[in-house]
Amino acid sequence: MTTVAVKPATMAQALGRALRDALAEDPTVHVMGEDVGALGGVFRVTDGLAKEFGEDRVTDTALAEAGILGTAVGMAMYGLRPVVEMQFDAFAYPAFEQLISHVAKMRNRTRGATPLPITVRVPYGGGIGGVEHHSDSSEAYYMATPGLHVVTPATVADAYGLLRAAIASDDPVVVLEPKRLYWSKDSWNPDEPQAVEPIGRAVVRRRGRSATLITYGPSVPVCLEAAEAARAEGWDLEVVDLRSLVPFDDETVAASVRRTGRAVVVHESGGFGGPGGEIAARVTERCFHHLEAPVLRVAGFDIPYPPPMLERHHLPGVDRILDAVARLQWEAQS
Amino acid sequence: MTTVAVKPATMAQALGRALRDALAEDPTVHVMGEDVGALGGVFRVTDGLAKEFGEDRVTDTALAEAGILGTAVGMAMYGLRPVVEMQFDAFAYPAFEQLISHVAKMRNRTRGATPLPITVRVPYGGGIGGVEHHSDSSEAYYMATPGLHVVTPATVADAYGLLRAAIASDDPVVVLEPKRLYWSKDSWNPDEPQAVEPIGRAVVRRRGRSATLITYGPSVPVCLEAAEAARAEGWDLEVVDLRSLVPFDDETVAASVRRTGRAVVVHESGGFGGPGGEIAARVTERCFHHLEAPVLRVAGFDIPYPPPMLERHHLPGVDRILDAVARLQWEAQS
Amino acid sequence: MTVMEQRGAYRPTPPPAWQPRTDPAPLLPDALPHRVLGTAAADRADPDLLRRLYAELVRGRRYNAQATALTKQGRLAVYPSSTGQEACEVAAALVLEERDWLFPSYRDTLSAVARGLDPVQALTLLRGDWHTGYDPNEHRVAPLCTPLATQLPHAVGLAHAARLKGDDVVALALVGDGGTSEGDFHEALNFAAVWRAPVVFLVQNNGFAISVPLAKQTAAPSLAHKAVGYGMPGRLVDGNDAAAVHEVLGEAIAHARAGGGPTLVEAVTYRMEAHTNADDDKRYRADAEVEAWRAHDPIALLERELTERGLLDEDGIRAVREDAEAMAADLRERMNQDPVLDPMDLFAHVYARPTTQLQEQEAQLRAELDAEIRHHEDEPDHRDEPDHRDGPDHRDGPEVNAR
Amino acid sequence: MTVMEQRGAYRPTPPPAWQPRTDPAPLLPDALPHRVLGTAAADRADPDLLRRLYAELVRGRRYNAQATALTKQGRLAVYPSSTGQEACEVAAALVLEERDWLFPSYRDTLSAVARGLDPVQALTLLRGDWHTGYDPNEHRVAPLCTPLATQLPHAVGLAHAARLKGDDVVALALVGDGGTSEGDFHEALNFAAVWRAPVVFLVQNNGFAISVPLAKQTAAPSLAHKAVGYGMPGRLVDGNDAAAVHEVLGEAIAHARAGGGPTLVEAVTYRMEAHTNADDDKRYRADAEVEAWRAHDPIALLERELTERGLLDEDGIRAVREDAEAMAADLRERMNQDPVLDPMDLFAHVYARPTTQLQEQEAQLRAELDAEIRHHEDEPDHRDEPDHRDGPDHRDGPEVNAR
Ligand SMILES: Cc1ncc(C[n+]2csc(CCOP(=O)(O)OP(=O)(O)O)c2C)c(N)n1
Ligand SMILES: Cc1ncc(C[n+]2csc(CCOP(=O)(O)OP(=O)(O)O)c2C)c(N)n1
Ligand SMILES: [Mg+2]
Ligand SMILES: [Mg+2]
Repeated sequence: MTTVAVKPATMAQALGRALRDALAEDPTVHVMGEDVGALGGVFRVTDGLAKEFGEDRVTDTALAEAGILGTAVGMAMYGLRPVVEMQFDAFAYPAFEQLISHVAKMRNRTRGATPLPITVRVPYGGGIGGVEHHSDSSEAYYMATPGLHVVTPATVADAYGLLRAAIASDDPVVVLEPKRLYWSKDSWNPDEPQAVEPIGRAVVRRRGRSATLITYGPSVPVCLEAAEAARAEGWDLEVVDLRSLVPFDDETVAASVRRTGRAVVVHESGGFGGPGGEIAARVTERCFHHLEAPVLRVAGFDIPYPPPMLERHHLPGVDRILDAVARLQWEAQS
Repeated sequence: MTTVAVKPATMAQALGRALRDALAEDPTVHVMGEDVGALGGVFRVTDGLAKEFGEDRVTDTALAEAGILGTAVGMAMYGLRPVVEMQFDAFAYPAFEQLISHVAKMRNRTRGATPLPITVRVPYGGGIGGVEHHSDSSEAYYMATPGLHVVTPATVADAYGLLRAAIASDDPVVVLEPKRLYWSKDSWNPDEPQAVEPIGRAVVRRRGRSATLITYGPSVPVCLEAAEAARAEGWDLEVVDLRSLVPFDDETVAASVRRTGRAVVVHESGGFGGPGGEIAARVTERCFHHLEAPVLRVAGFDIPYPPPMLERHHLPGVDRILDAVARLQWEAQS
Repeated sequence: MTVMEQRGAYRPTPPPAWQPRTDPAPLLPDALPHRVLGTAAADRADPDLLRRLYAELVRGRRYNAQATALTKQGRLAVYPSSTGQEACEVAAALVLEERDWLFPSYRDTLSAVARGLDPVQALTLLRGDWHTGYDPNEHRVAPLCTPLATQLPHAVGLAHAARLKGDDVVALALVGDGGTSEGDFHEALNFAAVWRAPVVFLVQNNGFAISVPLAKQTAAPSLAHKAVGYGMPGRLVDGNDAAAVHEVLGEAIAHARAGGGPTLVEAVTYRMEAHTNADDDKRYRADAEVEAWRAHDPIALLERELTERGLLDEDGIRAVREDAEAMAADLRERMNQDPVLDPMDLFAHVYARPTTQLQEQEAQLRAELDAEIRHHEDEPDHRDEPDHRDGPDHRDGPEVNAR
Repeated sequence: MTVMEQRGAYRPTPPPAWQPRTDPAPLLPDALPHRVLGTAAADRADPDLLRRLYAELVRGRRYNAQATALTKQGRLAVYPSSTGQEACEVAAALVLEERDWLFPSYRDTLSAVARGLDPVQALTLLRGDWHTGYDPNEHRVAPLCTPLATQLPHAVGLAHAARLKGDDVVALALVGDGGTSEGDFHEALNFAAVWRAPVVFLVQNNGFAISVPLAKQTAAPSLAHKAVGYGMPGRLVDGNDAAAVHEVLGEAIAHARAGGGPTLVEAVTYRMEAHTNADDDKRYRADAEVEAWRAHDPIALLERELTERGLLDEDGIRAVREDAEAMAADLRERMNQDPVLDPMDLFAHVYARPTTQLQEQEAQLRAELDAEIRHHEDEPDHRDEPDHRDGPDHRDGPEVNAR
């Protein structure tokens, strides 16, 4: 927040810069995945890295996600810090067994003898008009897996800070990169990048007194927009950006909800079995007697992600958020 | 419940009987998986079926879970009803991509033209002294995937009824079979098997007035035991067995909690991001003003499943359930 | 005898009872890809077939061009062109009987169209109004498959099911060179061989998986050399020689039909355009390489053969081109109409019957849409706008539609 | 030159620039498995090596018997015996240099022990007091791996990392015949070949994956024939001939060390006991088959060679047996002691630092255990019981410990 804004940068650029700085600072960092080399990745996040660091450090792999993550495990066992790119959310599924049965568990299985400092970058979520299998919100799968850290940036600065923190972490971290924010711009000085953020801290993006919107990743800008729109209805909404789904920052979230007494969890992922249930349950356990209404959830529908022309009906938008806020039993207001 | 009890049967036997009856009644039913033939499966659920129906109907496959489920998809596209066995919970992970990207979505992708009536049997959960990767509670992954039905029996009769319903369903159904209940016995007449249960109905296993224990699968007997023990403390606990996680029977659950005003969700799966969050959140949304205390959760710890000698510390037991019941703010009782 | 009992009767035996292994030689591909056009073998080819292939190649090229143009006009979300690979696409469609099944990958809309699918329906996925735009059962074309290689076990399972039922049905599955690296490729081929399923795998080796060249994908002598490891024959064919692809696939299908089991065919070809309209192939390959392949164009090869042998003249060529133009004009016109969408479809096909939970969500969306309509009616300007008719979303940045 | 640049420079070229493919012949295995014992090749074998192998085989057989006995006594939760496969297990351990890495599957505790691991630590997983009982870095033995074939990409990655660092390290990965059907097998071999990683894959083809015989697992001439599909040599060896396994592995390792890349070795052997103590092999194989293999016992084969050539006499045999008995006695004694467990370990190694959430759960368990202790102290009978010392759980039904 203290950085001098020089020129606007995109989230994709900040992520690329985080990789570059990590590669430059630490010779054990390796970037690998499909098309991360000459092409620079389909989202251009790794643009220029292969040229700068060579193919041994930034490696175009064969097309096999389990193979990519599985070999990364072996590389980490030998002391490297692999940063793996999964090309799209749904294309991380072939690597599921390696992720769940090895990446998440190896430290535990070996009583700490074999930590796996692996970063798994997963572009996720919708809103970019992608055809099927290119817009899944898969965070529920990762959240339900002990041993993984799960982070997701909503700002350009956090994209840099969280990715650096992920790479520096001695534990495996899944970095969920919101696809539709890749080209979002912030005033961010790429030559004085934001300090590395510790993983596990939520942040209040907007202060408010009426109710708390709890959200993360691609839904953060939507919630901020909703909070602005809510002013017309006389609501002063607080917006909490979780940034880290695992570990979960109970303190920041509960403090906000205790203050406001009302909360709505907002995410793109399907509602049923999605992150919102966990979040609502945790908040309720901690803030029950401060709550004027049940914690509500605004989420994607419980359906396979829709085709491009219909996705706007699926994604939580400002209206749906305001509808939920309206249902927070304001009549009960003391 | 109206069946004449002839002799006690185990859950494994009832499951085998369900497969046999389905194979006998419907020539499109096929059973496939690792060791389901001559061996009868490592849990002997398919004992005798290959002999009775031949190798074309009950097929020992090569050792490749994605291949098993993937070929089942093709078989279902041609009009068959494959019943796939995954040998253990963690060994279903290699098939994750086929499950999420095809099995769950095919009907939707094709506007209903290609339904996939596939049953995926997954022995799950712990408590049997299994070494690592043999005791995962993986239900959170399946619950978070629209397009799948997810059921899990807690009684011998339900094992039969739910498996028959799964095979009869035109939608894919994941049948989570609680490993440690395979040898549980009930008075159940195998010659007059329980009618096929419709999928999606919870059942109240024990009536009570003080609080509701919401549970499923392997934790049902534990909750019933806890409810008995609770009588000594003066609590009269109701126990709801969900039976079906997807679809979720909001009606039965909410009706119970509205009556009792207090609830604890109990399951073996890790708490964070597990089914309990969703359940607690749904109940709270529907019963907020009937609740005397927040819905609490008793779950496995948020750790990789422990080794055999330590698993008893991990699994929710009677004491831990009673502790949670004690925390339901009884002082607030009107 | 059941299908399952037909397998070779391997029994674990110690020496001296060891049998020498099956001779692998017949399963290995030739050193160079099989060719027909411009060789003596062309004389044996059926002239009618060659003319049909030619007409479809020309249509196919035109179809690819039209689809790419529609992308530029914003009518398609994305288009992975098969320009340069038409010989494979077309031969794969024409070699099948009606009762057979085709399992295309996401690049193979052309093959689906050549098999008889309505081109508009085939493009539904890429236009974005739904996922699969056709009923797979109608023309026996499985959904265009995006998660790479995952369609291969489907083809095996379907072929196996047909054989169990005693139906004379063969499945032909298409996959790219990159897709051969996925575990599903391995598992599918293995199941097919063990089950002796009537399925043929056609790998279109176009040199690249997006930007990754084959040398980073495999170190094998050829992709067809993978076949012996499953116990099935591997064949190598010039993928730009439509007659050769048709011949090799035809033999493999006949073999499968006769109960001989699966075959792996590698067709050596080249992707002449970028991976999709959203890709920038300048980043990973030289123009000279693309130019070198232009000299081996599948249409030119076949046209030369036909004209040299007097099977095709100027008039014939003109007629074929006119037919292709007509197809393109029709496609253009129909694709220029906005598809009529019903957002309620979102809930219609998740399960056979929507759950109560989905019914609630359906009601919510319906209420929102009603409110939207009321809102529109209040603003007279919008009164004539069709309800719920959404255009493709706004997109920006590179490759957002990369697949 | 970087590691990556050493790959063959495949460029997609149209004909006539096509190169004939690499000659696959050198990559194909021989028709019959390679043997040394009882053949002329045995004369070339190093007598010391043969004697060492012999001693380890006898120890290994004894170790398997002891572990099985411990299972019957309830001291192990489950034991997948490698009886009959000792030649593979032992040769795999002895052929490696200290700096090399071994990647065992769940059946290969013997190999880990032969490499120098404390047998008690190697059995921790199967006793059930923890998962991996040893520090993998100490003897460079990766955790015994249960999810089949998932250890293979690990071996590739480690070997690749070592090569990138310029270290002279080879990885040897073990897998069963059943495991070759998994996608991870395919992906691992492909990565290894593309990267020319110094890794050797040893498939112990023991005829079965639990109950499923090889004929239902593959239709290939042999598993070693899969190698050519990745562009690496495939070798076939008599898996009960310790000298032959050692020789073939040794050559493959030397090849890898010299930068030649990976090799796939298939060892033909047989599992003489049930899959695990919980399995019932009568259900799926005939006694006669097992008996036939007894005539090809790895220990007997080597003993005959050594005695016939005068390299081993009665005294030598006795000394070896006594050593094995001593090992077994020590193992028995140490395994008969209850492991000391700390339930708090459940939280210690989930992350580098426990999250606040885990700290809360830790506190909860600690409180529960304290309450248990207080409860025990109230009942004088239990006062001397060690805290938190749990025995193996009660089990019933077939195969509850099947792996
Ligand atoms: C499982 C999976 N991983 C990644 C992708 C993203 N992706 C789409 S096409 C492609 C390259 C495919 O290459 P190839 O198989 O050679 O087919 P081609 O595009 O050349 O036709 C990739 C990596 C995908 N669709 N599925
Ligand atoms: C991914 C996976 N699927 C299933 C299993 C269950 N399982 C354990 S051992 C085994 C058979 C393994 O056979 P093989 O690879 O030949 O090894 P062997 O037991 O003969 O040593 C199976 C199916 C597993 N451990 N992992
Ligand atoms: Mg390609
Ligand atoms: Mg085996």
